[in-house]
Amino acid sequence: MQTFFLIVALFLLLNLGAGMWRVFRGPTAADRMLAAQLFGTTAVATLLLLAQVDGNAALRDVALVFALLAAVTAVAFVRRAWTDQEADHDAG
Amino acid sequence: MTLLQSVFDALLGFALLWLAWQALASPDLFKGIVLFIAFGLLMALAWVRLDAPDIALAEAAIGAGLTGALLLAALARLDKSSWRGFGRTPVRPPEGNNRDVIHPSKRDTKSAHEKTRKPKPITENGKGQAAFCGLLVVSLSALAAGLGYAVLTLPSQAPGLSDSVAASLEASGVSNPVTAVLLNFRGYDTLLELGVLLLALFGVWSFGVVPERRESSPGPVLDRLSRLLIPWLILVAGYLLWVGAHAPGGAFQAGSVLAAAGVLWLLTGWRLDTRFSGWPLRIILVAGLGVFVVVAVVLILMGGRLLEYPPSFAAALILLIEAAATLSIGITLAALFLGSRPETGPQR
Amino acid sequence: MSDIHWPVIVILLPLAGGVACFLWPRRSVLLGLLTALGVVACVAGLGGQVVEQGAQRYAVGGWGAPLGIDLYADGLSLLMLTVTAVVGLGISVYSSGYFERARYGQDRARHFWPVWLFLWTALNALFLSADIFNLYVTLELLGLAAVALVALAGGADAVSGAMRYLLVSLLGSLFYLLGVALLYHSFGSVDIAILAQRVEPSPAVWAAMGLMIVGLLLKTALFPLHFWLPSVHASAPAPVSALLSALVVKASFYILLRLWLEVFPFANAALAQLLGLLGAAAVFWGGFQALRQTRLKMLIAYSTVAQLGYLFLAFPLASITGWTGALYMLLSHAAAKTAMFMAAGNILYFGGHDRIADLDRVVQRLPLTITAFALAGISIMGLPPSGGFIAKWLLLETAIRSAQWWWGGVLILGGLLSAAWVFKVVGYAFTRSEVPHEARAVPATMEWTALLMAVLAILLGLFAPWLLALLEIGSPFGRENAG
Amino acid sequence: MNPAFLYALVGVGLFTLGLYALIVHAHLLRKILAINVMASGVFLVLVALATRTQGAAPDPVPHAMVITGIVVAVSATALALALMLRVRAETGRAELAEEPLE
Amino acid sequence: MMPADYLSVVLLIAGGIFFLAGTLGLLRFPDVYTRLHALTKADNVGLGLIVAGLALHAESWTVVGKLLLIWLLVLLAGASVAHLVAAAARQRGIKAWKR
Repeated sequence: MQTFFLIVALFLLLNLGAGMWRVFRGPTAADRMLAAQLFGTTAVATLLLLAQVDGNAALRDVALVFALLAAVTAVAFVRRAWTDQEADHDAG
Repeated sequence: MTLLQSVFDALLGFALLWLAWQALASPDLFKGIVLFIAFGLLMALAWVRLDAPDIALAEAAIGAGLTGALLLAALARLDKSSWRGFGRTPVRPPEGNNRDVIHPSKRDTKSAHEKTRKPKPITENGKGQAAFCGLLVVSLSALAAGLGYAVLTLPSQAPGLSDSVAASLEASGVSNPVTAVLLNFRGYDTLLELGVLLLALFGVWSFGVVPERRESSPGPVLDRLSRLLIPWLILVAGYLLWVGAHAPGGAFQAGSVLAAAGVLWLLTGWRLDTRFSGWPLRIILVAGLGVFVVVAVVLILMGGRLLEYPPSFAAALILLIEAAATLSIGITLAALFLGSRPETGPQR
Repeated sequence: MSDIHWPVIVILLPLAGGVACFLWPRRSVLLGLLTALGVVACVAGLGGQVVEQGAQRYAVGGWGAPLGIDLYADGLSLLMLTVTAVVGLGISVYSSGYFERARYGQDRARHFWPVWLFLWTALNALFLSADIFNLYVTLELLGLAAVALVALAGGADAVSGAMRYLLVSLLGSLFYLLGVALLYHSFGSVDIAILAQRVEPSPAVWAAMGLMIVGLLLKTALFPLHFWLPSVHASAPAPVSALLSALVVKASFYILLRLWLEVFPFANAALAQLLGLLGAAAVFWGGFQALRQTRLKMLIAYSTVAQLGYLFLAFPLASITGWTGALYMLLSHAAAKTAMFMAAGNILYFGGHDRIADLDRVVQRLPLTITAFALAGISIMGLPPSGGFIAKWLLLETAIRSAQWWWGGVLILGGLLSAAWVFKVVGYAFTRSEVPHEARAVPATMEWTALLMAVLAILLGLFAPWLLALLEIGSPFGRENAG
Repeated sequence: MNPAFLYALVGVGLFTLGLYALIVHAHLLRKILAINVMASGVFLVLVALATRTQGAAPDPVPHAMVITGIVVAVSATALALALMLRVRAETGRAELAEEPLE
Repeated sequence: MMPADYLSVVLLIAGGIFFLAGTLGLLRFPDVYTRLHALTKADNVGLGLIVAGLALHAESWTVVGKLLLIWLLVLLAGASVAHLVAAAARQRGIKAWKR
């Protein structure tokens, strides 16, 4: 069973690698940020799986902090970085 | 199982290097920052794989969270032309050798994260530039190879301090060895480190007061989100502080989660009432360091050494120091995010 | 008296003072000056303790190395603390005049004091630490404080300089920290004394040595890693320039010296010769560039590059007298350079510029300041009876005794270069120029502190036997046959 | 291969990568990112090597050092970013001028 | 294996598939609004399934509670952030994709 958890975790990590493409590609800043959001959720899932693999309950706390902090970064993005002036890096 | 773990490790290691490279080489700064945030996420996973959950917590909160928010806010400000030339009049430069200050009006108005060309190497002329880069790559490869060799030749038995820590853990007042090292065995480092954090704030504040940022109205969704999320952030901060005594967690992790609550609050447009941005704010900012120093002095007056906690009080003293430190770290980091000294009310 | 925890008080007092200045900004000048006096008294207390009881080791938290952190005070650290205390007091007094009424508004003075007292904390903690990781934390505290102080000047030059300085400082610290990591994982301790017992050459130790030396040299600004120093030291506010040149660059040199003597005793002669050569190159390059400068503060900054070079001449000489000479150089340079930057600050304050060619008979208006500059120049040139003379004499003696006379040649040529620029500046101070001065009155405290520091640099030559005896406490350079 | 050494090597790689970027790139924000990557590399070496004894619990001392280091790094980053904005405000560019090569 | 194990395997695999779907959506969909859809729906359900799969193995009810809490927080954050990004994108005049 532990092996299976690890396989799922590995699968998620690969998945994350695929999502990286969207960060590179853009085209808008929001796309990149969304991809980063996906990373956050994937990391949460991976951590929960690893918590079960290693039998280490503390990893769930790490996942909890991740879940909370990902939202803060995203809000920082919407409120600060993605305001009206810098349309230029939406192009490509 | 072990094979799978090795694959996982190798994949993670490769992803870390690749992400770091892409984050640094990307011509678009915003993209670089997003990649850097992703890099922080993966670092946290690496800490988990290295059996360091305490660091993973700190990295999740600081590396992937707060640093990202700081970078995004700074990037946004790089573009704000309104921000320029704040604080003082450049009419008369304060030092004689600053004659050629460029006046605000003459500054070029190019946006900061226009595709900043290709990564721009130091030397300008093409040939010298290529030679320089080539030489640099060669010498840095040599450096990496040398360091790698040095690392690999280390004995495979680590001569660390695990045993001494385990032997003294009983007397330290906490049962999480990392907290014991941070707050007791090497508590002096932590004392100075709180000084570093406070000093960073002194520095940022000394750069001048930035005109208040007009925060647009948060709108119902953000409002609701922050109302729901902030209590949880504060609760989790308290939980991490409490749990730090016997499990991964502690003042830094708790402080950074608290800071995240502050950052979210600031992002919704909330500002500290000017009545509180003078003395009350300052008191909270120095509370962590202050309590630490006061405890140290009291213990010395009672006949002990610097930060020598009597074992029977150790747990309580550590919790006291950590609680104050959490508060200070949280508020200091949030203040650093704000980026400049909040304007105080009518001068006292 | 003997059971007072002086080492701790010396660290905690300026820290508490800094916090107090932050809490009561309106009283910051008073609080700052009181703290400065208190620190000087406490360093004296610590000095008494060390003289009476020999080198002190203090286990923070009562754990003791390797688990805990140890503080260690011997003659070498005491001397560094004393220099810091004396220069620090001078700078505090000077700054109370400089920041208060100068173009720096009330606001700037408020920011100066907490950061300066934190910087002082960092210096004291650094000189007392016996733990290489703790040294990393103090280095960062020192670096960030120094950067914040440089940026206080405002203006494009100072802010760019501060940024460059921050990057260099962080880079140096990271090199150092990687070295710490390798040493810890080789020997299981970060305590200098324990490392000294356990250390034996291995690839990891060589790598650590390389990383730490490069990182610290970068912070000490040894030629050719000096590229960042002149613009930073020249663009900072004058008292800050003084303390950067006099104290901050010396702190990383101090760590380098400790590591070299205790942790890396097997470092081979070739490396020592290399450091000596770089030192010699720094002496010539710095002296030559100083001569070419048109701005007074820039000139003094380049002279710091040169003077730092002398410190490294002791590495190939590697004897107790040689080390003592280098330390004495450090000491007298600290006093003389403080005086010089203060004098430059006075001239700037008075005339609104520091162009050497337009000094316009400033000697008539600021006689004390020009006297201070000239006296400090005597020490920098190494003429008797100044502290600089004693230092050069000790180095020269070692060079001749160890049959490496060419290092002596470097000393003499370097002295001539210094003489050339000192006379150039003093000469212009007597000459009439086209551009008139703005002529603002310079507060008396500023002129007098500059003069006092310069006189101190001269008097150091007379105190030599006493200071040299102090330096031998705990024999930081090993016993006589160890060289 | 022992994962400890794998991660330590990744740390060395990050350190040199960061160093390269720090030297080559002119934009200050990139330099700040580069310093952070370098710091991550150093931290990785510090912690990875602590787990290299097979089967033993990792050494907590480097863990504490790295937590200290992370807080120092975030302080320095915050200061650097604020300073970068000042440089931009004073000179109009978020880059440092070329050092005059004399 | 126990019956609960089979169930948990099924849940975890389903979760993995949803994550994959989310990623594919992120990669393949034509504009930011549709990608938002793909992402938030898929990864929240994906995480939910994985949480459910793991909850079957949880050693205590507190662990189940914590798992649920994490999922709810991600759900909340994900939904709000999606809304904010979409609103910001519309405000900035990014055109929605039309066939």
